[in-house]
Amino acid sequence: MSSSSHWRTRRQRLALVGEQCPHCQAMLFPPRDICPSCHGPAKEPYHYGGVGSVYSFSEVYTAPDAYEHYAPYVVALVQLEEGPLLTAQLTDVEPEDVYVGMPVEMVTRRLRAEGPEGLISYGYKFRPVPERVAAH
Amino acid sequence: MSSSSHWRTRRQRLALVGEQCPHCQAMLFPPRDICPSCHGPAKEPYHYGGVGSVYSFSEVYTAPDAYEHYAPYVVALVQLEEGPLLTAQLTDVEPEDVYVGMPVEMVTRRLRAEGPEGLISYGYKFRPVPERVAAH
Amino acid sequence: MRDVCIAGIGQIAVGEHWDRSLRDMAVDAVVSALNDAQVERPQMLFVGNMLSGQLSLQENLGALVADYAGLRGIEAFKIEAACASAAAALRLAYLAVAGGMCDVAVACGVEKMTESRSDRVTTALATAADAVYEAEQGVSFVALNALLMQRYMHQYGYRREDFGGFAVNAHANAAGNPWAMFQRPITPEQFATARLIAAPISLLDSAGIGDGAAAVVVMPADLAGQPPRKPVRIRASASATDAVALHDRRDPLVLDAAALSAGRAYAEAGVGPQDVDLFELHDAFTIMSALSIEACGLAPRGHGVGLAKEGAIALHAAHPMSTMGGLKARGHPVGATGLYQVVEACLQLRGEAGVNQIKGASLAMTQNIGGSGANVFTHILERCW
Amino acid sequence: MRDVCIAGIGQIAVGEHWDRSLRDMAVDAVVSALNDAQVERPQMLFVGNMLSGQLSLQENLGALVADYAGLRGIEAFKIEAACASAAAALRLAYLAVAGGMCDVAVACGVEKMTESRSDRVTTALATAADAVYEAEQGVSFVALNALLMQRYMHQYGYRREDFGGFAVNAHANAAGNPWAMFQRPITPEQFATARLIAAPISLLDSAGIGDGAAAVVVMPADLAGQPPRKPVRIRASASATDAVALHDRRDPLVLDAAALSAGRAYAEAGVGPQDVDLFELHDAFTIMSALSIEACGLAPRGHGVGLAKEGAIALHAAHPMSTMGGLKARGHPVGATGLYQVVEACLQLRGEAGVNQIKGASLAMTQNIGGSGANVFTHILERCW
Ligand SMILES: [Zn+2]
Ligand SMILES: [Zn+2]
Repeated sequence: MSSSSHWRTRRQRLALVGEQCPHCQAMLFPPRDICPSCHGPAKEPYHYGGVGSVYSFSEVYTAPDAYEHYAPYVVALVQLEEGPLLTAQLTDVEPEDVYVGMPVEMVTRRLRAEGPEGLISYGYKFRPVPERVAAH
Repeated sequence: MSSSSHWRTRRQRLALVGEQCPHCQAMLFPPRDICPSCHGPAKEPYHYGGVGSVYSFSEVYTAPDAYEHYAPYVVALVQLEEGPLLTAQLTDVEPEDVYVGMPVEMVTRRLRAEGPEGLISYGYKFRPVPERVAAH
Repeated sequence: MRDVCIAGIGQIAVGEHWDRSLRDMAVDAVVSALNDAQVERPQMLFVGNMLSGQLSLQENLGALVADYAGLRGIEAFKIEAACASAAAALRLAYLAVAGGMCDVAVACGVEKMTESRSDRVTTALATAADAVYEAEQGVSFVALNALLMQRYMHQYGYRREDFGGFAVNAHANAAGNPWAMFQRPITPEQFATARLIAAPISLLDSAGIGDGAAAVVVMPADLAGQPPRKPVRIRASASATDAVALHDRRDPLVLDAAALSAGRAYAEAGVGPQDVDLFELHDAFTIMSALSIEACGLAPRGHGVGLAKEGAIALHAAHPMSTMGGLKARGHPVGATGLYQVVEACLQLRGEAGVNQIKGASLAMTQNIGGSGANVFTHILERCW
Repeated sequence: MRDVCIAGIGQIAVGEHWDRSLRDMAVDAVVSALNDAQVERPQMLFVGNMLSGQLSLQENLGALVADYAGLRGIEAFKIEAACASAAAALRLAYLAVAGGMCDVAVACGVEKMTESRSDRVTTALATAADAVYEAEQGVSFVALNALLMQRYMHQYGYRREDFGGFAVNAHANAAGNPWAMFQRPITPEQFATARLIAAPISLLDSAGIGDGAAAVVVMPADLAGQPPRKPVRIRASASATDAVALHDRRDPLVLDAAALSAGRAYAEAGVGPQDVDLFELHDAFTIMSALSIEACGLAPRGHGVGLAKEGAIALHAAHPMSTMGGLKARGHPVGATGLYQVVEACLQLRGEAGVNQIKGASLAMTQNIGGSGANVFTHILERCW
């Protein structure tokens, strides 16, 4: 990922800023210019709370370039409590403790270090909601 | 270039083995399965002598990945005395001494060192024919 | 709009072709399809390919393959739609011929995957997904399918072993296909204990990647001739798209694009799912088979896995699938796969499927899926002599 | 075969769009073309692109652009033919509509080049050449063109400065194009002393690379409507291939594929080179301009350079070329370039070219070249109201 791509996506990656469609109220994350529901322009920012639950998950043993260093790791589809699904890694959790429906919250973490450009990528990951972990 | 690609092309790259079409006698380098002149199968190997002349040339200042180390260098279209043109670097010559029509001969040289795979690529380059250089 | 036939087919065995380059393999398939059709020179060539730019540093494949196949001068295009690149090439060859814009078109799919390091291949395959919101999170292409499978198991109450029927069937059929990469059967026990690559997906849920090339010659029915040529009629050609990212789908467990493209194909051919004698489906992963079966109306939601469990997809059962081994066991050279499916369906319709021949097969369906459901191509083919 | 029109056009300024992603740029162009045509939803989308797999790790662009443009579900394809990818996309949109296979197709070209390191871009551009027998020798794409230019100068007795007319004309015209990357004139002196990048090619022989996207809506003439819409008729659409490697050509200084595709286009339109009011040629390098002019019959062999020297290509001269700045000065986002050419020709034919307007322009030709002459697309467009 280039530095300009990092810059372009900084709000969504670091602060989970998506959109709510001003026309049909569809909740959108990641943000996009055109609402897929009503096809109207969707440029109203919406700051998601960062709390959700695991919709699905997988433990990755064979990783792409620049992620091998981190393997194995857990990736998930997370359903935000406001509705949208997103794709993210889970962190601070043992793979065998993950289950569909597990409450999670967003944290900012290093995604990978890029070799040639030396550019470190930060973004959202999700971890178990601490209270639940404590109660577990 | 992968190691199997190196292996596949070793004869043409290291010994300038091309083909003469058995049907229409077209002289082919690089080798190919189907003769572009008569569309017959062209699998008759022909060992080119490695002598030719410069058809055109350019000095490259901005090089692709893995060649930057060698820049600037001179690339050329070389016309083999048997007829075919090929693309190759010139070596053992000052760029300002190169001219269209300059007699050259094939030598085997390192083309580049591949970073991640550590695979060194050898192949043909061309240098001025020594007698001519002496007479120059 | 003219009736269109596949007048000739060509393929090379899927495998590790370290002695044949990308262009050599494509030429082999194109030339054998032209020979089979007894045609010298097509007017158009559509080359389906996904990875050659990234893995072989070679683009401009349309012109390159045309030239090396002895066809310098003809029109040529490279078409990319991730793992559906080859069926996309066929769809465009079909459009050109059906619309009367040309009389002989060749669709070819080619992929060279075995000469690159596996992490590079993993990265390259992930370009089928959303680069910014999926791949950047470290999600491999296998992992995307694992997310689907995990959710499917949770939502409908299946275990990993329940998916074994797809792989066991594919391997059983590949044993009879001399062009297949894995010509040996596997057992349900082997499936159950296979090594996980992205849980719950194991090596035996996944199609093996390989080098390969397949091609067909597309002509109007009135020029395609009669036996000894055995033209196969394209009764329907259809495609549809969906969001690239799983998280952007209406429902990740429903392949809307597969349903749309199959629906368009059924309507165009005037047939239904039950009329099809064999179905070459996109079994890149066992979960894709289940979702594809449901999207095509062969089973209700959540019941796609059932067809494999019950043995209904075997060669001589109600719904034969992956009849020559499928992506799973014939092998999956991604940008070529869609035309392997079509070539295999043609072999069945021409009565040339050898020990795997389905008696009396007259209507076949193929479905090629790009990404995890983003771009889906469905073709319905018919024996027509 | 139906008469076909371009019913709408869209483009974004060529430049360094660090605030817009690949998909954003494509969507901008597609949406503005659809708005211009007053069409809501096309049936098919053809996305021309060369480099996104290598530079942005993003394939599956057909589905991705369709989805982000609000068109989820429609048919979508990514088309690649090196620097001619965008005209190839138009050619296929034309085939689909002319053949009656669909009523509204969009062709879009998009390229994101400015956010990658220059050595990666150089490597990626070299994938337009023969990977094994050209790129592997360390020959960059610029160097291939330098080999042509050196030989041309030798064979016909020209000096570097003789090529300056192409660049000076392009920059003069770009000054009047608000979408151009370099909106400033250059002098012959600046051309003569510009820094060499692969001798004899200098920075001012070469088109500047940039980010960009352009799109057109293609419809049958009878549906494309009348003013206030200003449909532009596609009088001819043609393409042809040649060997990818320069050393494999019949004669490196003759662009056989350009001659073939222009010849086919002239025949289809029933016109000759002298009938064309403006020519958007593929001036990626000044030598390509000269060879393209010769291949299209606008000058005899060895005399293509003469047209520029004599000023015959200026806006109000006999053969206006690069009327909005050309690849050279409007900028060259490689996989998008072919549709910038078409959009600019449409602006001229619609009378919307502003200060660059050619009075009474009614017939325009565009030629988009993939590789150093391997795959060439020629379109002839006509004002039709
Ligand atoms: Zn909305
Ligand atoms: Zn011959």
